[in-house]
Amino acid sequence: MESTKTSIIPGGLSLREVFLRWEWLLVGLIVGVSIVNGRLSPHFWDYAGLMDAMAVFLEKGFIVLPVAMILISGEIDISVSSIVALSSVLMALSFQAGLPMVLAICVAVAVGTACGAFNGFLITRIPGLSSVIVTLAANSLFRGIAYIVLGDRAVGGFPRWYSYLSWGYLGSSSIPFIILAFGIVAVFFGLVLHKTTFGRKVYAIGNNQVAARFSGIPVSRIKLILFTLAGVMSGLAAVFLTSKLGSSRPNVALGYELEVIAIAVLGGVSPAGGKGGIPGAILALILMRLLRYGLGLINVPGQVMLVVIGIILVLVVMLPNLIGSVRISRKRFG
Amino acid sequence: MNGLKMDTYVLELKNISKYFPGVKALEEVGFNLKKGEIHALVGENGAGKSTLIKIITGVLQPDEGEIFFHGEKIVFSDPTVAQKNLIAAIYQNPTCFPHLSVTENIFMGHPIVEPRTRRLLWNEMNAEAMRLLKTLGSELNPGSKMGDLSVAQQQMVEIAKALSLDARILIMDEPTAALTSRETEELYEITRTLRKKGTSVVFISHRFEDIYQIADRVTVLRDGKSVGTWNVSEISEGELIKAMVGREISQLFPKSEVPIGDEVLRVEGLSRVGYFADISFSLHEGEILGFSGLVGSGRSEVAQAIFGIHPYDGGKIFVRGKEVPIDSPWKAMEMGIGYLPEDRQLQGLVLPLTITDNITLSTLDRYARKGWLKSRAGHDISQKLFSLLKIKASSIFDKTYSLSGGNQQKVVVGKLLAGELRILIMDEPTKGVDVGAKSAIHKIMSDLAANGFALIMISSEMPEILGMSDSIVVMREGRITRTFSREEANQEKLLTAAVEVGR
Amino acid sequence: YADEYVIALVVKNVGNPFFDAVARGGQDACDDLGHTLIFQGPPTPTVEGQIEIIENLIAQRVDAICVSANDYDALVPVMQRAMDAGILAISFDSGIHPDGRLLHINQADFELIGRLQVQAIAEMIDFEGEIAVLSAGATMTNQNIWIEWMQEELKEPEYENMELVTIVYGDDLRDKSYNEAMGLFKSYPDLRGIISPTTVGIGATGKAITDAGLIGQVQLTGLGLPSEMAEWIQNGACQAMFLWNPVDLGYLTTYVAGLLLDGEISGAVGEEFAAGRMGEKVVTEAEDGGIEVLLGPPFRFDASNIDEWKDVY
Amino acid sequence: MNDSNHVSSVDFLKNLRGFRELGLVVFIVSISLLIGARNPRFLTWGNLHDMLLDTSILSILAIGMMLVLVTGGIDLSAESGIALTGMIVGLTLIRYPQIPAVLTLFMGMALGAGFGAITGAIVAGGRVIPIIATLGMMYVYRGLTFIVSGGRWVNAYEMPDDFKAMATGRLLGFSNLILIAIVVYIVFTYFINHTETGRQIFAVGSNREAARIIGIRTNRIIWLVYTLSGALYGLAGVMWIARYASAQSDSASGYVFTIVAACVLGGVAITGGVGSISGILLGSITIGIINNALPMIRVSPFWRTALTGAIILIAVIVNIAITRNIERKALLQRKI
Ligand SMILES: Nc1ncnc2c1ncn2[C@@H]1O[C@H](COP(=O)(O)OP(=O)(O)OP(=O)(O)O)[C@@H](O)[C@H]1O
Ligand SMILES: Nc1ncnc2c1ncn2[C@@H]1O[C@H](COP(=O)(O)OP(=O)(O)OP(=O)(O)O)[C@@H](O)[C@H]1O
Ligand SMILES: [Mg+2]
Ligand SMILES: [Mg+2]
Repeated sequence: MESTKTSIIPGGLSLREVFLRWEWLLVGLIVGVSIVNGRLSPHFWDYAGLMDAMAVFLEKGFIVLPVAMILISGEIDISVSSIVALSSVLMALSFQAGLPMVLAICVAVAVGTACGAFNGFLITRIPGLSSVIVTLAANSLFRGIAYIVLGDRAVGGFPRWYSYLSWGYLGSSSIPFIILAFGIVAVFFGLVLHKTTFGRKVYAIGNNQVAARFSGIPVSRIKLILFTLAGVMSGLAAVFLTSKLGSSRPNVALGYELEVIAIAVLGGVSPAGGKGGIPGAILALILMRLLRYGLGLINVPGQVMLVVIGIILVLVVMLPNLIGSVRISRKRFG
Repeated sequence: MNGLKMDTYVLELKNISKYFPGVKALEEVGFNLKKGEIHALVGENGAGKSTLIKIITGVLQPDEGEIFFHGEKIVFSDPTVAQKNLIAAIYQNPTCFPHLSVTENIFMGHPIVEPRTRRLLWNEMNAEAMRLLKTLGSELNPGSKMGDLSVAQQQMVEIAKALSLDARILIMDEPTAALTSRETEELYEITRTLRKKGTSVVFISHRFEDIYQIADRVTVLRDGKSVGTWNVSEISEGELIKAMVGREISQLFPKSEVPIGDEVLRVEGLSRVGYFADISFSLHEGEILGFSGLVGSGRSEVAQAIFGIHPYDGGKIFVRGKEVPIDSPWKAMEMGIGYLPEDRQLQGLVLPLTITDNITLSTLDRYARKGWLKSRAGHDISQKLFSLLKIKASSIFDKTYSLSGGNQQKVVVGKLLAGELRILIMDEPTKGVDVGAKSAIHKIMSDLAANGFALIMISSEMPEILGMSDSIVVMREGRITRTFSREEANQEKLLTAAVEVGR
Repeated sequence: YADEYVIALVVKNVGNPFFDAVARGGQDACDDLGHTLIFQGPPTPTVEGQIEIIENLIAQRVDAICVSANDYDALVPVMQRAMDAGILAISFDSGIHPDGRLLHINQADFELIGRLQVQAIAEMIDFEGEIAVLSAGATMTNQNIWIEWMQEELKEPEYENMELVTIVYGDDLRDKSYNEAMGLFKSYPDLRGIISPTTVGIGATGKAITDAGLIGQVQLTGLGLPSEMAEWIQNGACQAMFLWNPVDLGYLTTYVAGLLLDGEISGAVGEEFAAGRMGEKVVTEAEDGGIEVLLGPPFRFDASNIDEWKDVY
Repeated sequence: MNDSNHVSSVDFLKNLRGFRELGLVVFIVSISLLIGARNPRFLTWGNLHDMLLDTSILSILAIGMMLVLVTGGIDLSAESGIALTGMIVGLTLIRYPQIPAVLTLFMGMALGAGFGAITGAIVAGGRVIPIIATLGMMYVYRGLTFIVSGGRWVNAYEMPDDFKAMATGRLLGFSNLILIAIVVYIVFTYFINHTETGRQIFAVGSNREAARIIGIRTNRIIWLVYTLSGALYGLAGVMWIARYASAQSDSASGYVFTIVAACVLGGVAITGGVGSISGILLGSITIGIINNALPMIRVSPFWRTALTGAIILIAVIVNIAITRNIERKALLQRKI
C-alpha cells in the first residue's frame, strides 16, 4: 500500500510540495466553513462582526508564530501561557508603581524576553535537558511567580488609550488595530523563516540536528534565539491580552499552550520538526476561529462544540491521507 | 557443482522493472541465484543494486516482472514474506534501533522464547549475541546501546543479526564498506562456511578484492539494466570495470608527488577520557595524512574532537602555530578546518532537503546579504560540484533521501568541498562509492593537496590508505601506536601496528 | 407582551450542576415572560472563554446578556462593548465591576454569608480551636469577599479562642482540593474546623474528613450542593452547610432582564417590583457602588432536611 | 579481558549507568528528609502510605502514557478519558448499584480500551499526527462526558457503599488502590520486558521503518499502545471516582500535563524509543511527593505553583548531574 514512497531511509514526501498542498487544503476549508457558516447564521457575513470575531483571539496568534518555529526546529514550548501571565502581571504592577504605560509595556516585553531566554538557556546549556520538561516546569514556575507577586489581587486602571490596542479600530474603518499589528508581525515571521539563512538553519536543525551541527550551524545559539523569541512574543501577547481584559491577574491565558500548538500543527507544522511554515499556521488560526465563530453564532452548547471541534480537527488532518490513499489505489488499479 | 540441476534456481528474478518518480531504477532486470553460491552484484552508484535487493526482500514492490522461489512464482508483498521463507538481508543503510541494546537489535523480530509461555529468554539471547559477534571477531558488549556505536560497529551488529536468522538466502548490501581488513577477513570466513552449509549469498560491494576473494558468480548492473552474469574465474578486473562503467579506468590512486609545505595543524597530547589519549601529530600544507586502525580504534573520535563536536579534556590544538581552543564545529570552520563525517545519513546529510540545500548548508551565509537569502543561492556551486562528482540524479533539486548510497556519499563530499576550507578531515571519504567516482574523488584530493590544502584521511581500506597517504598514523584502542612514512608503509606493517604494537 | 426578546445566560463553566440548575430557572422565567433563552458557558472557567462567547452573542445581537463572571474586572471592556451595542448587561452570582453592568443579581448578602459560615463553624466547635478555610481559586471574587467578611466576623470577642490558621486553595479541582484538605490535617494536627465556601471544595473536604477518620474531630461547613453533600451530611462529616437556590437565582436573573427589556422596570434604586414566582423584590445599592437585586438569605442544609433536597440540585 | 575483577567493576558501573534514574532516587530521598525536617509527620508510615495512595492513580496513568510516548506519540486524550469512563461507570452504578465493585474496574478498563482503540485507529489507520489526533479526541471525550451526564455529577450518596469501600479499604495494611497499582505494575513490567510485543513497542518507537522492515506490524503496535493507554485510563477513571466519591464532568482537567511530567521526569523521551517502568514509577513518586508535601509544610499557597515548577526543574537537573557523573566514572574505567 505504501509501495511508492517507501525507502529504507525514513524520509518523507517533498517538503515544499506537501506544505504547499496542505495550505491549499486549508484555504479550501476556510472557504467551505465560511459558506456553511453563512448558510447557518444570518449574522455571519456581517463584515464588522467578522472582523471583530477574527480579532478575538489574535493575541494567541502572536504566540502561534514563534511556537511554530520552535516546533519546526524539533523542540516544544509549553510555557508560553505562563509567560503571558507573568508579563501581564509585572506590567500591571510596574504601571501601578508609577511607571508610564509605555514603559510598562516595555516591561512586559522585557519580562517575556527574560523568561524565554531562561528556557532557552537551560535547554541549550545543560545537555540532556529536554525542552518538554524544562518548559513544563517553567510553566508552573512562571505562573507561580505571578501568583507570588500579585496574589489574589487584580490590577487595572490603565490609561484609556491603552485599551485601543485590543479594542480600537484603524481610523474610521472597522478593521481592528490588533489585526494590523498581527499582520505586521506575521509578515516579519514569515520572511524570517522562509527567506533568511536563519530560517533555513531552523529547518535544517528540525530535520536533522546532528547533521546541522556537523555542518557548522550554531544549533544551541539558534535554539536560544527561538525560545527567546517565543518569550518576546508572549510578552507582546500579554500587552494585547491585558489591554483586552482591562486588568491583570495571575490566572490569565490559562490553557493557551495546547491550543497554540494545536493551531500550529493544524497548519501543517510537524511536531517532529522540519516541516510546515508560517502561512499554514496563519491559515489554521483563521480556520479555527471561523469554526468556533460559526458554532458560536448558532449557539451550539459549549460541550457539543468541544465534540464538533475535536472531530473536525481529526478529520481535517486525516483528509489528505484519505485522499492520498484513494489516489494511490486508483493509480494501482486504474 | 553441488549436486543441483543447473536450471533450478533457489531464486530467480525475471524482467523486473521499478520506477521512481522521474527515475527508472530497474529496467527488465533478470537475476538468478543457485543453492550454495556466493553471487556478487556490482555496478556503479545508482545502478539499482540496492533497489533490486529491496525487491527481493519485499521492502519494495516491483512495477513489472516476476519472482520465482524454488521454481515457484512468489510475491514478496511485505518483508514478512521473505522472512518466513528464510531470506535475510543486511541493508546498505543500517536499519537499526538506536535506543535498544545490541542483543535486542540482533533478535528483534525473531527472539529466543520459552516455547510454552513465549517469555523472552534474555540470558540465552545475550549469550548467543556474544557468540555471533565473537565469530565476527568483535568484542562488542551485547548490552551496549546501538546508538552509541560507530557505523562500522553497527554494521557488525547487522551482520550478526542476519547470521542469527539462520537464513537460506543471505543478502548483504556493501557489508564491507566500513570494515577494515581484519573484520573483512572474518566476514569472508563466515560467508564461506555458510556456503558450505548450502546457504546462498548475494553480496554487493564496490571493492574488487571482495569479489575475487569469495564470489562464485558476478552480475553487473548498469543504469538499471543487467549487463550480464559471469563466473568470477572467467572475468578479469579490467573487464569487470569495463562492464560496469562502459570504459576503462586506469589509475585508481592517482596521488601526485607534491612538496610538503608549512605546518598548518599540530595536535599535542590530545585526550578525552574513555575515548582516546595522548594523540600527537602534525599536518602540513600539501600533505595527505592517513589514519589507519581497526573498527573502533578511535580515529573518528579524534577527528571529531579536532572539529569541535566532542570536547577534549587534555592536550592542545595549534592551527598555523597558534593555539586555538575549539569547542564547536563552527569555530573549527572559522579556523579553516572542515570535516567529512563517517555516518553520511546521520551526520552528513539532511535527508529531506535537496542536493543543493545540503551542499550549501555549511556555507549558507555566503549566499545571503545580511541574512536574507538570495534567490538561486548557491545553485552555481552546487551545479559545479554535481557535475564534478558525477552525482547520479535528475537535478540538484532532488531530495537526498532518494539517492543511492554512493551518490549520497558524493553529496557529502561535495558539501565539504563547497566550504573552501584549507584543512580537511575526511572520514572514510569513498565509503560505498563506485570505482569511477572513487578515482575521481582521489583525483580531487590529490589536486587539493597540490594546491596547498592539508588533508587528513581516515580510511579502513588498506589500498586507499597506502595509495593516497604521504604518511600514515596507526591507532589502536584510542592511542597512536606507530607512524609510517609513505615509503616504509606496507599492508603487513599497518596491520601489525593496528593489532599488536603498543601492548 | 408585544416583543419577544433573546436573553443570554453566560455562566462560569458548563457541566456544573449549580449552573444547570440556574439554567432551569432561567428557562422557567423565559417561559413565564415569553422570551427566548440562550444558555452558554466555556468548558473550563476562564475569562477568555467568556469573552469569546460574549463577542459571539454581540454579533448575534441578543437583547440581554446575564453573566456569572470568572473575573470581576476582566469582563468589563467586553460588557461595555455589549452595552454600546444596545445590549442589556447584567451580572449575577459572581459579579462584575459596575462599569461593565447595569445591574447585579446578588444571590445573598456577602456580609451575611461570610459571617454566617463563621457562626456555624463556631457553634460546631464550641467557639474554641483552630480553623482553616479551603477556598476555590485565589482570584475568585465571591470567595475572596466572603473570606474578608469571615475575618471581620472573627474579630468579634466571642471568637477570641478561635484562630484562622490558614487559607488554602483547591482551584475547584477535586483531586487538588482533597489533597489540600489532607494536607491541612497533617500540617495542623489541632485543627478543629474547616470552612469551604465552594462546592467542589466542601465536597472533597467531606470525603477527606471521612477517609482520614476525623468525623467529629474536624468540623466542616461552607457552601455546597445538597446533592453532593448528602453523603457527608448523613455520615456526620458536615453537620450543616448553606446555599441559596440556584434555580431561583436563574429565575430571578432572567426575570429581571425580561422586565428591563419590556420596560416594566427602569432599574432605579429603590424601585420595587413583582418578580414572578419570586414575589416582591427591590432594587438596592450594592456594596461596590453599583446597583443590585438581592435574592434572599441562604438556606441552611442539615441532616433534618437534606433528604428532601438531594435530588433537586 | 584478562582481568576479571576489572571487568566486573566495569560491568557494575555499566549496570548503574543503565539505571538512569539513580539521580531521582537521590533526589527523592533528600527532599523527603528536608520536608521531614520541617514537618516530622511527613515521614510517618501513615503519611508515606497516603503519598503512595496519591501516587497510585498517577502511576497507572503514567504507564499508559509511557507506552504511547515510547512509540513517539502522545495521548492527550487520557485526561478526558478518565472523566468519561468515570462518568459512565458512575452513571451505571446509579442504575445498577448491585454491580460488584471489582467488576467496575474491569468495566472501566473495557470502556477505556474501547475509547483508546478509537484514538489508536485514528493515529495508526488514519495516519493522523498523534498530538492532533489525541487533542481532538481529548475534546471529543470531554464533550461526551458533558453530554452523557447531561451536566450532572454522580454524587457520593448515589454510589454503592462497597464501591466507595473499594477505595478506602485495605488489605495487608495497604490500601486497595495501592495494591491495584502494584498488580498493574507487575503485569506491565512483565509485558514490557519479557514479551515480544512489549519489546516491539520499543522497536517501533526507536525506528519505525526498521521495525517494518523486519516484519513488525507497526500499525498494529501503535494501535495497541493507544488501546492499552485507554484501558489504563479507564481503570484509573474508576479508581478516581471511587477515591473522590464523585464523578464530575470536568474531572482531571489539565491532568495530562501531570502525567506527561511524571513520565518525562522518569526519563521517558517524547521523541520515542526510551522509557522504563522503574523510571516512571520514580517520576510519579516525585510528583506525588510534591503534591503531598507542599500542603504539609506551611508555605503560602501563592508559593506552591512556583515551588512545584522549581522542584521539578531541580529534580531533572540533579538527575542529569548524577547520571553524568556515573557515566564519567564508567569512562574512566575504560582501558585505553
Ligand atoms: N525512494 C526513492 N525515490 C526516488 N528514487 C530513488 C529512491 N530510491 C532509489 N532511487 C533511485 O533509484 C536508483 C537506483 O538506486 P539504488 O539505491 O538501487 O542504487 P545502488 O546500485 O544501490 O547504488 P549504490 O552503489 O550507490 O548504493 C538511483 O538513481 C536512485 O536515485
Ligand atoms: N575501550 C573502549 N571500550 C568500549 N567502547 C569504546 C572503547 N573505545 C572506543 N569505544 C567506542 O567505540 C566507538 C568507535 O570509535 P570511533 O568511531 O572513534 O572509531 P574508529 O576508529 O573511527 O572506528 P570506526 O571505523 O568504527 O569508525 C566509539 O563510539 C566509542 O564510544
Ligand atoms: Mg546501494
Ligand atoms: Mg570511524
